[in-house]
Amino acid sequence: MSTKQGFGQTATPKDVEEMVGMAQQEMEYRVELFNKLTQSCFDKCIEKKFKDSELNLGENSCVDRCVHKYWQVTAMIGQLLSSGRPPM
Amino acid sequence: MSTKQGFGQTATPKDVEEMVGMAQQEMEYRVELFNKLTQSCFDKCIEKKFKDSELNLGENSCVDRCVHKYWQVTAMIGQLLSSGRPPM
Amino acid sequence: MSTKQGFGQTATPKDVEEMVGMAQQEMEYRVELFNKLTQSCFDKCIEKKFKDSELNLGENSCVDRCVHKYWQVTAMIGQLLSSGRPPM
Amino acid sequence: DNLSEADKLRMVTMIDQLQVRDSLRMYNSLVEKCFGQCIDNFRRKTLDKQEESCVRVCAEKYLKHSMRVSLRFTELNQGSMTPD
Amino acid sequence: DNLSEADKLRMVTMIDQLQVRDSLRMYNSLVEKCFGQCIDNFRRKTLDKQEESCVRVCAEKYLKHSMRVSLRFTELNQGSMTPD
Amino acid sequence: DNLSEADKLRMVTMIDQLQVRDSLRMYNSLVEKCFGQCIDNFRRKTLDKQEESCVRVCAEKYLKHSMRVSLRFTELNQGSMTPD
Repeated sequence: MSTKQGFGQTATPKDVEEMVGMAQQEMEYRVELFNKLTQSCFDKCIEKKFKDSELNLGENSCVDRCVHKYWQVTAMIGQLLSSGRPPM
Repeated sequence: MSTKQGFGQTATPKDVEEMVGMAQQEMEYRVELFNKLTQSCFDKCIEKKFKDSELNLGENSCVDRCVHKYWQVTAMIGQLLSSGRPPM
Repeated sequence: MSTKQGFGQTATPKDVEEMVGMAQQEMEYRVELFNKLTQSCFDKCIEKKFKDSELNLGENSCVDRCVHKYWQVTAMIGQLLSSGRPPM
Repeated sequence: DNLSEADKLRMVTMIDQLQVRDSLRMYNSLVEKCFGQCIDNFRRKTLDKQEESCVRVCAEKYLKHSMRVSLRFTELNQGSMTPD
Repeated sequence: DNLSEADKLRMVTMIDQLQVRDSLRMYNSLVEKCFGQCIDNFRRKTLDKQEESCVRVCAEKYLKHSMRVSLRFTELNQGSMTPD
Repeated sequence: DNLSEADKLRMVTMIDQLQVRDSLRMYNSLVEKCFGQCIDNFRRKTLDKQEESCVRVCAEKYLKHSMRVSLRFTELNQGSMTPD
Protein backbone atom coordinates (compact mmCIF):
# COMPACT_ATOMS: atom_id res chain seq x y z
CA MET A 1 0.00 0.00 0.00
CA SER A 2 2.28 2.67 1.27
CA THR A 3 5.64 3.39 -0.18
CA LYS A 4 8.97 4.49 1.21
CA GLN A 5 8.44 8.01 -0.11
CA GLY A 6 5.70 8.65 2.40
CA PHE A 7 2.58 9.40 0.34
CA GLY A 8 -0.98 9.02 1.51
CA GLN A 9 -1.52 8.10 5.17
CA THR A 10 2.07 7.21 5.75
CA ALA A 11 4.20 9.08 8.27
CA THR A 12 6.64 11.54 6.77
CA PRO A 13 10.38 10.89 7.18
CA LYS A 14 10.60 13.61 9.80
CA ASP A 15 7.79 12.10 11.88
CA VAL A 16 9.40 8.70 11.66
CA GLU A 17 12.75 10.14 12.71
CA GLU A 18 11.09 11.66 15.75
CA MET A 19 9.14 8.54 16.66
CA VAL A 20 12.24 6.39 16.42
CA GLY A 21 14.13 8.96 18.48
CA MET A 22 11.45 9.08 21.18
CA ALA A 23 11.15 5.31 21.39
CA GLN A 24 14.92 5.11 21.75
CA GLN A 25 14.96 7.77 24.51
CA GLU A 26 12.27 5.92 26.42
CA MET A 27 14.12 2.61 26.13
CA GLU A 28 17.43 4.16 27.16
CA TYR A 29 15.80 5.75 30.19
CA ARG A 30 14.26 2.45 31.32
CA VAL A 31 17.44 0.47 30.77
CA GLU A 32 19.51 3.00 32.70
CA LEU A 33 16.95 3.03 35.53
CA PHE A 34 17.02 -0.77 35.66
CA ASN A 35 20.84 -0.84 35.67
CA LYS A 36 21.17 1.72 38.46
CA LEU A 37 18.47 -0.04 40.48
CA THR A 38 20.20 -3.40 40.02
CA GLN A 39 23.59 -1.99 41.05
CA SER A 40 22.18 -0.09 44.05
CA CYS A 41 20.29 -3.10 45.42
CA PHE A 42 23.23 -5.45 44.78
CA ASP A 43 25.46 -3.16 46.82
CA LYS A 44 22.88 -2.79 49.62
CA CYS A 45 21.57 -6.38 49.85
CA ILE A 46 24.03 -8.99 48.63
CA GLU A 47 26.68 -10.40 50.99
CA LYS A 48 30.17 -9.96 49.58
CA LYS A 49 31.70 -13.17 50.94
CA PHE A 50 30.71 -15.04 47.75
CA LYS A 51 30.78 -18.52 49.26
CA ASP A 52 27.36 -19.80 48.17
CA SER A 53 25.99 -18.99 44.74
CA GLU A 54 22.36 -19.10 45.90
CA LEU A 55 20.66 -15.99 47.25
CA ASN A 56 19.59 -16.71 50.83
CA LEU A 57 16.23 -15.77 52.37
CA GLY A 58 17.52 -12.55 53.86
CA GLU A 59 19.04 -11.44 50.56
CA ASN A 60 15.88 -12.26 48.63
CA SER A 61 13.57 -10.29 50.86
CA CYS A 62 16.05 -7.41 51.02
CA VAL A 63 16.06 -7.29 47.20
CA ASP A 64 12.25 -7.21 47.02
CA ARG A 65 12.02 -4.35 49.51
CA CYS A 66 14.94 -2.54 47.92
CA VAL A 67 13.27 -2.56 44.48
CA HIS A 68 10.05 -1.29 46.02
CA LYS A 69 11.77 1.55 47.90
CA TYR A 70 13.81 2.49 44.83
CA TRP A 71 10.59 2.70 42.87
CA GLN A 72 9.04 4.93 45.54
CA VAL A 73 12.07 7.24 45.51
CA THR A 74 11.82 7.44 41.71
CA ALA A 75 8.15 8.41 41.97
CA MET A 76 8.81 10.98 44.71
CA ILE A 77 11.60 12.72 42.82
CA GLY A 78 9.63 12.56 39.59
CA GLN A 79 6.78 14.47 41.29
CA LEU A 80 9.24 16.99 42.72
CA LEU A 81 10.75 17.62 39.27
CA SER A 82 7.44 17.89 37.45
CA SER A 83 5.82 20.10 40.08
CA GLY A 84 7.78 22.94 38.54
CA ARG A 85 8.04 24.57 41.91
CA PRO A 86 11.12 26.78 41.62
CA PRO A 87 13.77 25.04 43.75
CA MET A 88 15.14 28.39 44.93
CA MET B 1 16.47 28.84 -2.65
CA SER B 2 18.39 25.74 -1.89
CA THR B 3 16.95 22.28 -2.23
CA LYS B 4 17.40 19.05 -0.35
CA GLN B 5 19.58 17.63 -3.10
CA GLY B 6 22.40 20.01 -2.26
CA PHE B 7 22.98 22.04 -5.40
CA GLY B 8 24.56 25.48 -5.50
CA GLN B 9 25.86 26.88 -2.22
CA THR B 10 24.23 24.23 -0.13
CA ALA B 11 26.27 21.85 1.99
CA THR B 12 26.53 18.33 0.62
CA PRO B 13 24.94 15.49 2.60
CA LYS B 14 28.38 14.33 3.74
CA ASP B 15 29.30 17.78 5.07
CA VAL B 16 26.01 18.02 6.90
CA GLU B 17 26.54 14.57 8.39
CA GLU B 18 29.92 15.70 9.68
CA MET B 19 28.67 19.03 11.00
CA VAL B 20 25.82 17.36 12.85
CA GLY B 21 28.28 14.79 14.19
CA MET B 22 30.73 17.44 15.39
CA ALA B 23 28.05 19.57 17.00
CA GLN B 24 26.79 16.46 18.79
CA GLN B 25 30.32 15.55 20.00
CA GLU B 26 30.86 19.05 21.34
CA MET B 27 27.52 19.02 23.16
CA GLU B 28 28.13 15.56 24.62
CA TYR B 29 31.55 16.64 25.88
CA ARG B 30 30.16 19.74 27.59
CA VAL B 31 27.24 17.87 29.15
CA GLU B 32 29.53 15.13 30.48
CA LEU B 33 31.95 17.74 31.85
CA PHE B 34 29.08 19.55 33.56
CA ASN B 35 27.73 16.30 35.04
CA LYS B 36 31.10 15.17 36.42
CA LEU B 37 31.75 18.65 37.79
CA THR B 38 28.33 18.72 39.47
CA GLN B 39 28.83 15.27 41.00
CA SER B 40 32.39 16.02 42.18
CA CYS B 41 31.46 19.30 43.84
CA PHE B 42 28.30 17.82 45.39
CA ASP B 43 30.42 15.08 46.97
CA LYS B 44 33.08 17.53 48.17
CA CYS B 45 30.91 20.44 49.36
CA ILE B 46 27.39 19.41 50.36
CA GLU B 47 26.70 18.15 53.88
CA LYS B 48 25.08 14.73 53.87
CA LYS B 49 22.82 15.15 56.87
CA PHE B 50 20.00 16.45 54.66
CA LYS B 51 18.12 18.30 57.38
CA ASP B 52 17.72 21.71 55.73
CA SER B 53 16.94 22.01 52.04
CA GLU B 54 18.72 25.36 51.69
CA LEU B 55 22.42 25.51 50.87
CA ASN B 56 24.18 27.32 53.74
CA LEU B 57 26.87 29.98 53.36
CA GLY B 58 29.72 27.53 53.73
CA GLU B 59 28.27 25.20 51.11
CA ASN B 60 27.67 28.03 48.66
CA SER B 61 31.19 29.39 48.80
CA CYS B 62 32.63 25.88 48.68
CA VAL B 63 30.65 25.25 45.47
CA ASP B 64 31.91 28.47 43.86
CA ARG B 65 35.54 27.64 44.63
CA CYS B 66 35.08 24.01 43.66
CA VAL B 67 33.76 24.95 40.20
CA HIS B 68 36.69 27.32 39.73
CA LYS B 69 39.28 24.75 40.75
CA TYR B 70 37.65 22.07 38.59
CA TRP B 71 37.84 24.45 35.67
CA GLN B 72 41.54 25.10 36.35
CA VAL B 73 42.26 21.36 36.52
CA THR B 74 40.44 20.91 33.18
CA ALA B 75 42.58 23.65 31.63
CA MET B 76 45.83 22.22 33.07
CA ILE B 77 45.17 18.70 31.84
CA GLY B 78 43.99 20.02 28.49
CA GLN B 79 47.34 21.77 28.02
CA LEU B 80 49.21 18.65 29.08
CA LEU B 81 47.31 16.54 26.55
CA SER B 82 47.65 19.00 23.67
CA SER B 83 51.33 19.72 24.31
CA GLY B 84 51.99 16.44 22.58
CA ARG B 85 54.97 15.90 24.82
CA PRO B 86 55.45 12.13 24.79
CA PRO B 87 54.34 11.02 28.26
CA MET B 88 57.07 8.35 28.32
CA MET C 1 31.64 0.06 -10.56
CA SER C 2 28.93 -0.08 -8.03
CA THR C 3 26.50 2.73 -7.44
CA LYS C 4 24.83 4.21 -4.39
CA GLN C 5 21.51 2.66 -5.34
CA GLY C 6 22.77 -0.81 -4.50
CA PHE C 7 22.37 -2.80 -7.70
CA GLY C 8 24.35 -5.90 -8.57
CA GLN C 9 26.82 -7.16 -5.96
CA THR C 10 26.48 -4.13 -3.81
CA ALA C 11 25.13 -4.37 -0.27
CA THR C 12 21.59 -3.07 0.14
CA PRO C 13 21.01 -0.04 2.37
CA LYS C 14 19.57 -2.28 5.08
CA ASP C 15 22.62 -4.55 5.08
CA VAL C 16 24.91 -1.56 5.26
CA GLU C 17 22.89 -0.12 8.13
CA GLU C 18 23.30 -3.40 10.00
CA MET C 19 27.00 -3.74 9.27
CA VAL C 20 27.69 -0.20 10.42
CA GLY C 21 25.60 -0.87 13.52
CA MET C 22 27.43 -4.10 14.33
CA ALA C 23 30.87 -2.58 13.79
CA GLN C 24 29.85 0.26 16.08
CA GLN C 25 28.60 -2.16 18.80
CA GLU C 26 31.84 -4.13 18.66
CA MET C 27 33.95 -0.97 18.91
CA GLU C 28 31.86 0.40 21.79
CA TYR C 29 32.17 -2.88 23.67
CA ARG C 30 35.97 -2.93 23.29
CA VAL C 31 36.39 0.72 24.26
CA GLU C 32 34.22 0.27 27.35
CA LEU C 33 36.13 -2.89 28.30
CA PHE C 34 39.43 -1.03 27.90
CA ASN C 35 38.20 1.92 29.96
CA LYS C 36 36.92 -0.23 32.83
CA LEU C 37 40.12 -2.29 32.77
CA THR C 38 42.25 0.87 32.85
CA GLN C 39 40.25 2.34 35.74
CA SER C 40 40.25 -0.91 37.73
CA CYS C 41 44.00 -1.46 37.39
CA PHE C 42 44.77 2.20 38.11
CA ASP C 43 42.79 1.95 41.35
CA LYS C 44 44.42 -1.37 42.33
CA CYS C 45 48.04 -0.73 41.29
CA ILE C 46 49.00 2.95 41.24
CA GLU C 47 50.17 4.68 44.41
CA LYS C 48 48.08 7.74 45.20
CA LYS C 49 50.83 9.90 46.67
CA PHE C 50 51.57 11.39 43.23
CA LYS C 51 55.11 12.50 44.00
CA ASP C 52 56.99 10.94 41.06
CA SER C 53 55.48 10.93 37.61
CA GLU C 54 57.24 7.71 36.58
CA LEU C 55 55.65 4.34 37.24
CA ASN C 56 57.98 2.37 39.51
CA LEU C 57 58.91 -1.32 39.08
CA GLY C 58 56.25 -2.52 41.49
CA GLU C 59 53.53 -0.52 39.76
CA ASN C 60 54.59 -1.73 36.31
CA SER C 61 54.53 -5.41 37.19
CA CYS C 62 51.26 -4.96 39.10
CA VAL C 63 49.71 -3.42 35.98
CA ASP C 64 50.88 -6.30 33.76
CA ARG C 65 49.42 -8.92 36.12
CA CYS C 66 46.28 -6.90 36.64
CA VAL C 67 45.57 -6.72 32.90
CA HIS C 68 46.14 -10.47 32.61
CA LYS C 69 43.82 -11.31 35.50
CA TYR C 70 41.16 -8.92 34.23
CA TRP C 71 41.34 -10.67 30.88
CA GLN C 72 40.94 -14.07 32.56
CA VAL C 73 37.91 -12.86 34.53
CA THR C 74 36.40 -11.56 31.28
CA ALA C 75 36.92 -14.94 29.64
CA MET C 76 35.49 -16.86 32.66
CA ILE C 77 32.34 -14.76 32.85
CA GLY C 78 31.94 -14.86 29.08
CA GLN C 79 31.89 -18.67 29.23
CA LEU C 80 29.43 -18.60 32.12
CA LEU C 81 27.08 -16.31 30.19
CA SER C 82 27.27 -18.22 26.92
CA SER C 83 26.90 -21.65 28.54
CA GLY C 84 23.22 -20.83 28.75
CA ARG C 85 22.99 -22.86 31.94
CA PRO C 86 19.92 -21.46 33.69
CA PRO C 87 21.34 -19.49 36.62
CA MET C 88 18.43 -20.55 38.83
CA ASP D 1 24.79 28.77 7.68
CA ASN D 2 24.52 27.42 4.18
CA LEU D 3 22.37 24.58 5.45
CA SER D 4 19.07 23.84 3.75
CA GLU D 5 15.86 24.27 5.73
CA ALA D 6 15.56 20.51 6.04
CA ASP D 7 19.06 20.24 7.50
CA LYS D 8 18.44 23.06 9.97
CA LEU D 9 15.32 21.26 11.15
CA ARG D 10 17.36 18.10 11.55
CA MET D 11 19.88 19.84 13.78
CA VAL D 12 17.15 21.39 15.90
CA THR D 13 15.50 17.99 16.30
CA MET D 14 18.85 16.45 17.23
CA ILE D 15 19.51 19.10 19.87
CA ASP D 16 16.01 18.67 21.33
CA GLN D 17 16.50 14.94 21.56
CA LEU D 18 19.86 15.34 23.30
CA GLN D 19 18.27 17.68 25.84
CA VAL D 20 15.48 15.23 26.60
CA ARG D 21 18.06 12.48 26.97
CA ASP D 22 20.21 14.57 29.31
CA SER D 23 17.21 15.47 31.49
CA LEU D 24 16.29 11.79 31.80
CA ARG D 25 19.88 10.90 32.69
CA MET D 26 19.96 13.63 35.31
CA TYR D 27 16.71 12.28 36.77
CA ASN D 28 18.21 8.77 36.95
CA SER D 29 21.41 10.04 38.59
CA LEU D 30 19.49 12.09 41.12
CA VAL D 31 17.38 9.08 42.15
CA GLU D 32 20.48 6.87 42.43
CA LYS D 33 22.36 9.46 44.49
CA CYS D 34 19.55 10.23 46.96
CA PHE D 35 18.51 6.57 47.28
CA GLY D 36 22.14 5.70 48.03
CA GLN D 37 22.47 8.44 50.65
CA CYS D 38 19.10 8.05 52.39
CA ILE D 39 17.98 4.41 52.27
CA ASP D 40 19.81 1.75 54.26
CA ASN D 41 17.12 -0.12 56.08
CA PHE D 42 15.24 -2.92 54.33
CA ARG D 43 13.10 -4.32 57.10
CA ARG D 44 10.01 -2.75 55.53
CA LYS D 45 9.09 -2.29 51.91
CA THR D 46 7.77 1.28 52.16
CA LEU D 47 9.63 4.49 52.91
CA ASP D 48 9.20 5.79 56.48
CA LYS D 49 8.78 9.50 57.29
CA GLN D 50 12.49 9.99 57.99
CA GLU D 51 13.51 8.42 54.69
CA GLU D 52 10.97 10.49 52.78
CA SER D 53 12.22 13.68 54.37
CA CYS D 54 15.85 12.75 53.65
CA VAL D 55 15.06 12.02 49.98
CA ARG D 56 13.13 15.27 49.57
CA VAL D 57 15.85 17.41 51.14
CA CYS D 58 18.56 15.56 49.19
CA ALA D 59 16.81 16.13 45.87
CA GLU D 60 16.08 19.80 46.61
CA LYS D 61 19.67 20.42 47.69
CA TYR D 62 20.97 18.62 44.62
CA LEU D 63 18.85 20.77 42.32
CA LYS D 64 19.91 24.00 44.00
CA HIS D 65 23.52 22.88 43.90
CA SER D 66 23.19 21.99 40.23
CA MET D 67 21.73 25.40 39.40
CA ARG D 68 24.56 27.19 41.21
CA VAL D 69 27.16 25.08 39.40
CA SER D 70 25.45 25.84 36.12
CA LEU D 71 25.58 29.58 36.82
CA ARG D 72 29.28 29.55 37.71
CA PHE D 73 30.12 27.22 34.83
CA THR D 74 28.42 29.51 32.34
CA GLU D 75 30.31 32.53 33.68
CA LEU D 76 33.61 30.72 33.25
CA ASN D 77 32.75 29.56 29.75
CA GLN D 78 31.82 33.08 28.70
CA GLY D 79 35.27 34.21 29.71
CA SER D 80 34.01 36.62 32.35
CA MET D 81 36.79 35.21 34.52
CA THR D 82 40.33 34.19 33.72
CA PRO D 83 41.91 31.03 35.11
CA ASP D 84 44.57 32.71 37.24
CA ASP E 1 0.85 2.28 13.14
CA ASN E 2 0.82 4.17 9.90
CA LEU E 3 4.47 3.34 9.42
CA SER E 4 5.59 1.86 6.12
CA GLU E 5 7.06 -1.65 6.12
CA ALA E 6 10.54 -0.18 5.68
CA ASP E 7 10.10 2.03 8.73
CA LYS E 8 8.80 -0.84 10.85
CA LEU E 9 11.85 -2.87 9.89
CA ARG E 10 14.03 0.07 10.85
CA MET E 11 12.48 0.26 14.31
CA VAL E 12 12.89 -3.48 14.84
CA THR E 13 16.54 -3.26 13.78
CA MET E 14 17.05 -0.32 16.14
CA ILE E 15 15.53 -2.21 19.06
CA ASP E 16 17.64 -5.31 18.32
CA GLN E 17 20.78 -3.20 18.24
CA LEU E 18 19.93 -1.54 21.55
CA GLN E 19 19.41 -4.96 23.14
CA VAL E 20 22.77 -6.23 21.90
CA ARG E 21 24.40 -3.07 23.20
CA ASP E 22 22.73 -3.41 26.60
CA SER E 23 23.82 -7.05 26.92
CA LEU E 24 27.41 -6.10 26.15
CA ARG E 25 27.27 -3.27 28.67
CA MET E 26 25.88 -5.63 31.30
CA TYR E 27 28.71 -8.09 30.56
CA ASN E 28 31.30 -5.31 31.00
CA SER E 29 29.72 -4.14 34.27
CA LEU E 30 29.56 -7.68 35.62
CA VAL E 31 33.26 -8.25 34.89
CA GLU E 32 34.20 -4.92 36.48
CA LYS E 33 32.10 -5.59 39.59
CA CYS E 34 33.35 -9.16 40.22
CA PHE E 35 36.95 -8.31 39.39
CA GLY E 36 36.76 -5.42 41.85
CA GLN E 37 35.26 -7.58 44.60
CA CYS E 38 37.40 -10.71 44.14
CA ILE E 39 40.88 -9.74 42.89
CA ASP E 40 43.28 -7.88 45.17
CA ASN E 41 46.53 -9.82 44.94
CA PHE E 42 48.91 -9.15 42.05
CA ARG E 43 51.89 -11.27 42.98
CA ARG E 44 51.01 -13.75 40.23
CA LYS E 45 49.56 -13.18 36.80
CA THR E 46 47.04 -16.04 36.82
CA LEU E 47 43.91 -16.47 38.92
CA ASP E 48 44.29 -18.92 41.82
CA LYS E 49 41.52 -21.38 42.83
CA GLN E 50 40.10 -19.08 45.48
CA GLU E 51 39.86 -16.14 43.08
CA GLU E 52 38.23 -18.30 40.41
CA SER E 53 35.65 -19.55 42.88
CA CYS E 54 34.94 -16.02 44.11
CA VAL E 55 34.45 -14.74 40.55
CA ARG E 56 32.16 -17.64 39.65
CA VAL E 57 29.97 -17.23 42.74
CA CYS E 58 29.92 -13.45 42.32
CA ALA E 59 28.77 -13.68 38.69
CA GLU E 60 26.13 -16.32 39.46
CA LYS E 61 24.78 -14.32 42.39
CA TYR E 62 24.74 -11.17 40.29
CA LEU E 63 22.75 -12.87 37.55
CA LYS E 64 20.23 -14.34 40.00
CA HIS E 65 19.94 -10.97 41.70
CA SER E 66 19.43 -9.26 38.35
CA MET E 67 16.67 -11.69 37.38
CA ARG E 68 14.86 -11.14 40.67
CA VAL E 69 15.11 -7.36 40.27
CA SER E 70 13.80 -7.68 36.73
CA LEU E 71 10.79 -9.69 37.93
CA ARG E 72 9.89 -7.19 40.68
CA PHE E 73 10.54 -4.22 38.40
CA THR E 74 8.19 -5.60 35.75
CA GLU E 75 5.46 -6.19 38.35
CA LEU E 76 5.74 -2.59 39.50
CA ASN E 77 5.72 -1.24 35.95
CA GLN E 78 2.60 -3.22 35.13
CA GLY E 79 0.87 -1.51 38.00
CA SER E 80 0.14 -4.70 39.89
CA MET E 81 1.25 -2.78 42.96
CA THR E 82 0.67 0.77 44.10
CA PRO E 83 3.48 2.85 45.56
CA ASP E 84 2.22 3.32 49.08
CA ASP F 1 34.04 -5.55 0.91
CA ASN F 2 31.16 -5.19 -1.47
CA LEU F 3 30.40 -1.79 -0.04
CA SER F 4 30.04 1.16 -2.36
CA GLU F 5 32.53 4.01 -2.07
CA ALA F 6 29.90 6.14 -0.38
CA ASP F 7 29.29 3.47 2.26
CA LYS F 8 33.02 2.99 2.90
CA LEU F 9 33.33 6.72 3.46
CA ARG F 10 30.41 6.55 5.86
CA MET F 11 32.09 3.85 7.94
CA VAL F 12 35.37 5.78 8.04
CA THR F 13 33.52 8.91 9.16
CA MET F 14 31.69 6.90 11.82
CA ILE F 15 34.95 5.42 13.15
CA ASP F 16 36.62 8.86 13.22
CA GLN F 17 33.69 10.29 15.15
CA LEU F 18 33.79 7.45 17.69
CA GLN F 19 37.51 8.06 18.23
CA VAL F 20 37.00 11.77 18.83
CA ARG F 21 34.19 10.94 21.25
CA ASP F 22 36.34 8.41 23.12
CA SER F 23 39.23 10.89 23.43
CA LEU F 24 36.89 13.51 24.86
CA ARG F 25 35.45 10.97 27.31
CA MET F 26 38.95 9.95 28.38
CA TYR F 27 39.81 13.62 28.93
CA ASN F 28 36.70 14.08 31.10
CA SER F 29 37.47 10.93 33.13
CA LEU F 30 41.08 11.97 33.66
CA VAL F 31 40.03 15.39 34.97
CA GLU F 32 37.43 13.85 37.28
CA LYS F 33 39.90 11.26 38.63
CA CYS F 34 42.78 13.68 39.30
CA PHE F 35 40.51 16.40 40.69
CA GLY F 36 39.01 13.80 43.04
CA GLN F 37 42.41 12.57 44.20
CA CYS F 38 44.20 15.93 44.52
CA ILE F 39 41.73 18.65 45.52
CA ASP F 40 40.15 18.65 48.96
CA ASN F 41 40.61 22.15 50.23
CA PHE F 42 38.16 24.86 49.24
CA ARG F 43 39.31 27.81 51.31
CA ARG F 44 40.72 29.48 48.20
CA LYS F 45 39.43 29.53 44.65
CA THR F 46 42.76 28.96 42.88
CA LEU F 47 45.00 25.89 42.87
CA ASP F 48 48.06 26.15 45.10
CA LYS F 49 51.51 24.82 44.10
CA GLN F 50 51.00 21.50 45.86
CA GLU F 51 47.65 20.90 44.17
CA GLU F 52 49.07 21.80 40.76
CA SER F 53 51.95 19.40 41.22
CA CYS F 54 49.61 16.62 42.37
CA VAL F 55 47.34 17.11 39.34
CA ARG F 56 50.28 17.13 36.93
CA VAL F 57 51.84 13.97 38.36
CA CYS F 58 48.43 12.26 38.54
CA ALA F 59 47.68 13.01 34.89
CA GLU F 60 51.13 11.94 33.70
CA LYS F 61 50.98 8.71 35.69
CA TYR F 62 47.48 8.02 34.39
CA LEU F 63 48.61 8.47 30.78
CA LYS F 64 51.65 6.23 31.23
CA HIS F 65 49.48 3.65 32.97
CA SER F 66 46.93 3.84 30.19
CA MET F 67 49.61 3.30 27.53
CA ARG F 68 50.98 0.26 29.34
CA VAL F 69 47.49 -1.21 29.70
CA SER F 70 46.88 -0.58 26.02
CA LEU F 71 50.09 -2.43 25.09
CA ARG F 72 49.28 -5.47 27.24
CA PHE F 73 45.64 -5.48 26.15
CA THR F 74 46.65 -5.49 22.48
CA GLU F 75 49.06 -8.40 23.05
CA LEU F 76 46.30 -10.42 24.69
CA ASN F 77 43.80 -9.62 21.94
CA GLN F 78 46.24 -10.67 19.26
CA GLY F 79 46.46 -14.06 20.91
CA SER F 80 50.18 -13.80 21.64
CA MET F 81 49.30 -15.18 25.06
CA THR F 82 46.86 -17.85 26.17
CA PRO F 83 44.65 -17.39 29.23
CA ASP F 84 46.09 -20.27 31.29
